[in-house]
Amino acid sequence: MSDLDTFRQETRAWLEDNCPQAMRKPMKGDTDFCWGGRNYVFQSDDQKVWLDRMAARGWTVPSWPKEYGGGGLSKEEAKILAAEMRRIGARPPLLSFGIWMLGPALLEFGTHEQKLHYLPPIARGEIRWCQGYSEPNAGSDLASLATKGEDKGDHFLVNGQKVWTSYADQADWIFCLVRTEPEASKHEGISFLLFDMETEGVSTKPIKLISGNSPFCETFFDNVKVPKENIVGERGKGWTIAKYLLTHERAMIGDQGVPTPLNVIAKEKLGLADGQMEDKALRTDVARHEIDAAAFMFTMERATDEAKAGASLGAFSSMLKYAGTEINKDRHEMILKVMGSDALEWEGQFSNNGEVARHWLRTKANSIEGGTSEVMLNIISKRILNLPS
Amino acid sequence: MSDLDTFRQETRAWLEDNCPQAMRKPMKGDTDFCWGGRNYVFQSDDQKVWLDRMAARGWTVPSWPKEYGGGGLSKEEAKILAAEMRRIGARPPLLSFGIWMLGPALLEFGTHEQKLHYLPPIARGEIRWCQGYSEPNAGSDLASLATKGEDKGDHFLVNGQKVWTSYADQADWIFCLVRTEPEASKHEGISFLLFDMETEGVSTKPIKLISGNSPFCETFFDNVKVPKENIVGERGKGWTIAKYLLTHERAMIGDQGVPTPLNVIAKEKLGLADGQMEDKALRTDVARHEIDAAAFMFTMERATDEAKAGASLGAFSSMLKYAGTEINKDRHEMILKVMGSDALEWEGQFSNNGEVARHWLRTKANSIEGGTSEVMLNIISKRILNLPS
Amino acid sequence: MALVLNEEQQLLKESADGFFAEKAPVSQLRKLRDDRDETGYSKELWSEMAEMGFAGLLMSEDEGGVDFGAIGAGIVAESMGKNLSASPFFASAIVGASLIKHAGSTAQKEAILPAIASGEVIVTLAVDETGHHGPASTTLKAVKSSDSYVLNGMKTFVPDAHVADKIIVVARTAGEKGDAEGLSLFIIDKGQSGLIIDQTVMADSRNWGKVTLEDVIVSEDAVLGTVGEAFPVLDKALDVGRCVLSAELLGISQEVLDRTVQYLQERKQFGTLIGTFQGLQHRAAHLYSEVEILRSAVLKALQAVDAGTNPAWFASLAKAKACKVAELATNEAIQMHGGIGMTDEFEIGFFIKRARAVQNLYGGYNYHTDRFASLSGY
Amino acid sequence: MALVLNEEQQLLKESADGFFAEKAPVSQLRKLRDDRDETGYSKELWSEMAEMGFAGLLMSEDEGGVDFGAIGAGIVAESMGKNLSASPFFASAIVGASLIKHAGSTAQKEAILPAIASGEVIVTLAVDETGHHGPASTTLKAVKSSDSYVLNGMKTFVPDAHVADKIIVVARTAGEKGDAEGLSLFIIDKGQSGLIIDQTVMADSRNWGKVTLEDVIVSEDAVLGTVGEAFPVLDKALDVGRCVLSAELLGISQEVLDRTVQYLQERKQFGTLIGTFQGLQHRAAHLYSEVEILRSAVLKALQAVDAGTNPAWFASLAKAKACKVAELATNEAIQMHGGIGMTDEFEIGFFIKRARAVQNLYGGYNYHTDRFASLSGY
Repeated sequence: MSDLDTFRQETRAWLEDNCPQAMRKPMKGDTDFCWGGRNYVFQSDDQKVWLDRMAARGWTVPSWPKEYGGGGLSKEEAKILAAEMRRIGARPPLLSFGIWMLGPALLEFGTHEQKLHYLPPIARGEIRWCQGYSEPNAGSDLASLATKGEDKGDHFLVNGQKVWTSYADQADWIFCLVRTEPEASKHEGISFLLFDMETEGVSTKPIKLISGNSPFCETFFDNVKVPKENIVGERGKGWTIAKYLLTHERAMIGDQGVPTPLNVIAKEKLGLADGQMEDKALRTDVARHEIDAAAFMFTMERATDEAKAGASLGAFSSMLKYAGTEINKDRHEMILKVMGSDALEWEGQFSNNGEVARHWLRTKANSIEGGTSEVMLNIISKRILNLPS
Repeated sequence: MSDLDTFRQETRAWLEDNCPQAMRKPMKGDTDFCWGGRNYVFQSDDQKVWLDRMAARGWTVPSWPKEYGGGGLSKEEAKILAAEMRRIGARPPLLSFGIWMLGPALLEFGTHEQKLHYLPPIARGEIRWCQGYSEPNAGSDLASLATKGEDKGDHFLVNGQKVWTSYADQADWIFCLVRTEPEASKHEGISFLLFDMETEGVSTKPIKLISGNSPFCETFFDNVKVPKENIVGERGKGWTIAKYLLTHERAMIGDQGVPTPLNVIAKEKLGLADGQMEDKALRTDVARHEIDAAAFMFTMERATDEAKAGASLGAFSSMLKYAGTEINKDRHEMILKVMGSDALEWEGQFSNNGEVARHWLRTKANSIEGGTSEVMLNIISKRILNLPS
Repeated sequence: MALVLNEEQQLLKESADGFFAEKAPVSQLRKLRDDRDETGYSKELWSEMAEMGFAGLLMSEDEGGVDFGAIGAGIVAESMGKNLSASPFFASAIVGASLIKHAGSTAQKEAILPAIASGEVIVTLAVDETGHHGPASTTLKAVKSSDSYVLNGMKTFVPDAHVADKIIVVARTAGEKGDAEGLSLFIIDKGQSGLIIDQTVMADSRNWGKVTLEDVIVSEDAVLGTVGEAFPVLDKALDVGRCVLSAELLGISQEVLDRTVQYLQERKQFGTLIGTFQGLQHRAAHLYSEVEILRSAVLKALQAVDAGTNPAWFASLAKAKACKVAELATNEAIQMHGGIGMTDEFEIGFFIKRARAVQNLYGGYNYHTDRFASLSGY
Repeated sequence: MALVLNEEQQLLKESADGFFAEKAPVSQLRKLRDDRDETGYSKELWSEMAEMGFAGLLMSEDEGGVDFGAIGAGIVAESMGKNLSASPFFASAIVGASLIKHAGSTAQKEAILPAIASGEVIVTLAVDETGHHGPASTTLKAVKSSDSYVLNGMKTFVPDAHVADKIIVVARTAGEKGDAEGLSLFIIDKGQSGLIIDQTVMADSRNWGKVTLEDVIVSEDAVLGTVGEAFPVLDKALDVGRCVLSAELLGISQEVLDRTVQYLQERKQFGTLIGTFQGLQHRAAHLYSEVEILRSAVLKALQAVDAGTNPAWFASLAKAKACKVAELATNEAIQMHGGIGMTDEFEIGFFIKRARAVQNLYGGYNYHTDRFASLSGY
């Protein structure tokens, strides 16, 4: 038996023994996610047990090195772990911007000390991070950043405002783009700083969205002192890290996982007559959507396989972000068509407090956050098609 | 009985007596059109008789003044004549660029002498005109015109090249944009000249299109002498006339008349089952197209009625041109879908020598000629929506 | 008829535009929502609307109205679409009034039409039973028992249900689900025993309700029109409604286009006004073109109603086109506004939510495309 | 299986791209058209293709082929799409070969497969009888009479009909038009009495024909597969064909995109390169995205064929997507080229004409959307 087979057997047995039954049920909404952090209130004992057990093995971040709190698994092993978790329907023990965003950035650009300091608390779900990129006058245009960090010898004095900081009101630390070299050109002069949200001078204000939810904040910095060692990478080169992470984020936003097929929702809602959906126009539109959606999923698969084969994704991730978010928006417009007026209920048991409508509205931001569709098309046009500017 | 009722009765009686039976059958293709001109070969005696009789009454151009060869009809009378001709299926006795384009320009900008000289032969179908606007490096961008007319005292010496001159190889005269004031700014310095295509130095070369037909030419001017009195309007102000005519042309290209409804073609080709088209996706697409097409026709109607009520069309004609040509292209893609592979036949009796496919290909130029769709969108954006440049 | 507004209609338009912009702008709807207002509309506004004659546009002067016809109703609905003004206008003055006018006995007309026109009485129609429109799919039963009827069943997506004084209920007195035959209309008064109304909070923050009838007993006087033959008159009133809803969608589309264009003229990004980007210019220009085309379809349909011919083909054409254009317009508006369009503080979100509700009411894009094809004979 | 080409396939791709660009570019098709060439393809090219192994991609080495499977066939078809290379490749080496492979007797396989692979024998399939694809709609009749069959009927849109040595005819031996049951396949040799072939000049200037059978009498040996049960094996061979046609449409789409992008980089208007206009940039970028997504769908479908599972769902997905993308790509290419794209001298017109023919063959966008929905269980 190969090592991988052994690994699979052992993993399966361990999961069987250690994953609480309650953690094997599908998550119903945002409140079932485990985000961790200093102030996180676990929804259940099972949720905490599951996080602690997984974190102890480093399996909240299976492929990070062991010394930084990870599982040290090879790609093949990580794939087996994911498959075995899927097999029993195990929930992810922890979701966080630390895992998705800051972790990869630190692993690529951080010093050994920074990795040792910051990564293990992320892996254990002890510190929750938020991202401070966008500003009121620099949405898609990060080069116009105005938040400044004045050099005060051993620290930067940070002043300015961020917007669209996800869950900033619940986060412990922020990774943040700050202009530290006022003389440098637009893209130069930005540094990538880390600091505690409890530092004096930091305040947040939730933004209510059209979905009725408030996953984002405005975040204000008023003479916030940030020690100089809290800089990641070179001073003034934060743009490089931001770009790296945006590419990373785009590939991730494009990849929304495999949602319930539209036709399943349609069949459940409308039933079939003689083996076919009765509303033929809707049937055609569902099929047209599913063809586009499946072809896009194959493209995600191809991109992954090409990356494995050594190809560099580069600007291709912008295409994935563009196409993936547009298809997801279309999917939710289709769900509205499938469900009719029922989809528009906003409150009440029947509609699970308007989940369908709120989710539909939430998807409208897909093609805005992490670089708008228009910015993605600009990138494709310039970097892939080499069209002149 | 009102004057208009009398006019209707008399017109009906006259048409009944004078329109040959053969001229009451639908035209099958371009060859059935009567274009007139010095070298025109009539397709039949009836065609010539019909032209002569109508021209004698000025009814080839019913609303032009009588002194210039027109019928001198009021708008209401012209409408009645058109309705009565439609009633018996009478073909237009004459189609020409002289009627559509040069005539209106002369009526608006020409001198009395020019009108007297040029308009009656147009009305009688004796002189066939072509239009010389586009150049190889000035397609949508007429301001880049390079054809120049050097001032030689009593004449201009014209040198340069035009492209997309419709039927230039069959036309007798050309109305042509020529740069006569080399020092003036781009839009200034262009004059609107008229000259005989038999003048020494004029040559033409038909352009074969993807439809297999050659309705356009490249036209070359090599030291062509054009008398100065052949200028229309002010010297250097030809741009004003060209713009006037483009607006005119756009409204006309948008208005393609009422073609056979798509659903009639579909029913003829595919039949019905239980009162419905059997291919439900096609049925839906046909209906979606017809809704768009009908709503557009209503918009043409509204524009006409608003113009009658005294409103100025202005840049609205660019919208009509844009929407009308895009819908017409869609219509022909739909015809391909309705007819399947039969639509792609290119030669042979069965397909009337590939009429369907050739017509489909011809429509691709709708959104290019007379200002591309992109130029129309620029105009809407700037002149109607006042978006900044 | 020329496809333009005449002078009188033009004046009505100006007066309606001014009225709603001043008296019932989006902020009023926001306040009703945030206050969780029990009635869900401003009674004061509704009185003023009635005084302006807006509640009696479809009624003749004899019936207490101002006789502006469907075109007048469309003009007012377009203004209300631009401002998202909440009121029982559509339920009562359009659909309720149309049904009474076309199906009512002389006594019913005399009793109800002037009361609708004066704003004193609010009438609504309860037709659909699932999330998808379909009058012929009615299953709510009315069973005759000597000289009365007993009604049992459920209705959903009923506009202004919880504030209506009278609910016109579509019931099946014969036949099966799917049959156009066998439908009847009953006028049920508020407070009637067995009539249960559940207000539903929907995305557009307007008044909607579910109506349940449990052994509701009514006399024969409650019947509106001929028993078992309601479908034609119902469909005709629905068509009037569909045309007016198309006008509301036109108003919404026009307004979000105008707001988007203004935003493009003012917002800077990458150091330049985003309105200079040709990618956005072309999309805005295309949207302009679609809105203008919709305007023609809506006016044509409203004219067809007033001309007294069967407006079904025009109504389905207009509603289908309106659904398509409104969906494009609201989606483009959100996208072109970027992040700010996603915030509740900004008003664009109110428009997209209202648009989808109006799109759904009395049949969306697919419903009317299908109906258009059938009415066109294929 | 990883969704990428392996090294061997990558080499095949490079060799095919080089081969067709050199030996059979668009100018060759133009010459065949302008010369009104009787055969409609270059026999020399076809011999060279056979030498390269391109005629035996689907056959094992025992069968005289090179065993590159459907993926190999797709790679070659994509190159041919880019260059619009004319040859009996699709009719004979793909569809003809697949049918013989899956339905043929040992004797038939031994006799025909090596001959196809060597390019000596050209086989084609005659299936459709109207402008719309539909194998089950077959009405061409084969009536058994002692130990022979008599065939009567008409087929249209048959690729390479007039140059084929053998035509596989789908005939109805039982049942009614519309039944999948009761179909049978017959191999009819060129020159057979009663077999009439009319070459049809079509928009794409390639080889198409109508085939009429008037009392064509064949022996039982002419039957391919099991009498009355041809549908499954026919549909499977058609699916291989549909996947390969999707690859050709991918090649066409990629090529017109590349040519359009190049034009945008070079053409000046209003004093500036038109490639700087954001309106065009965004459309080109969107098209790029669609072509990349199509590439994945095509590769996935070809892999499904080679994996030996039923590829129907993947084949319909790929063909539907290919039809949609190719239509968009060719229309955008013409529009962005402006006037010059309309001229016959320029090559873009050849691509749009070929694209529509390939879109139609064996089912277009709607056919495969419908089939995809049915195969998905709705």
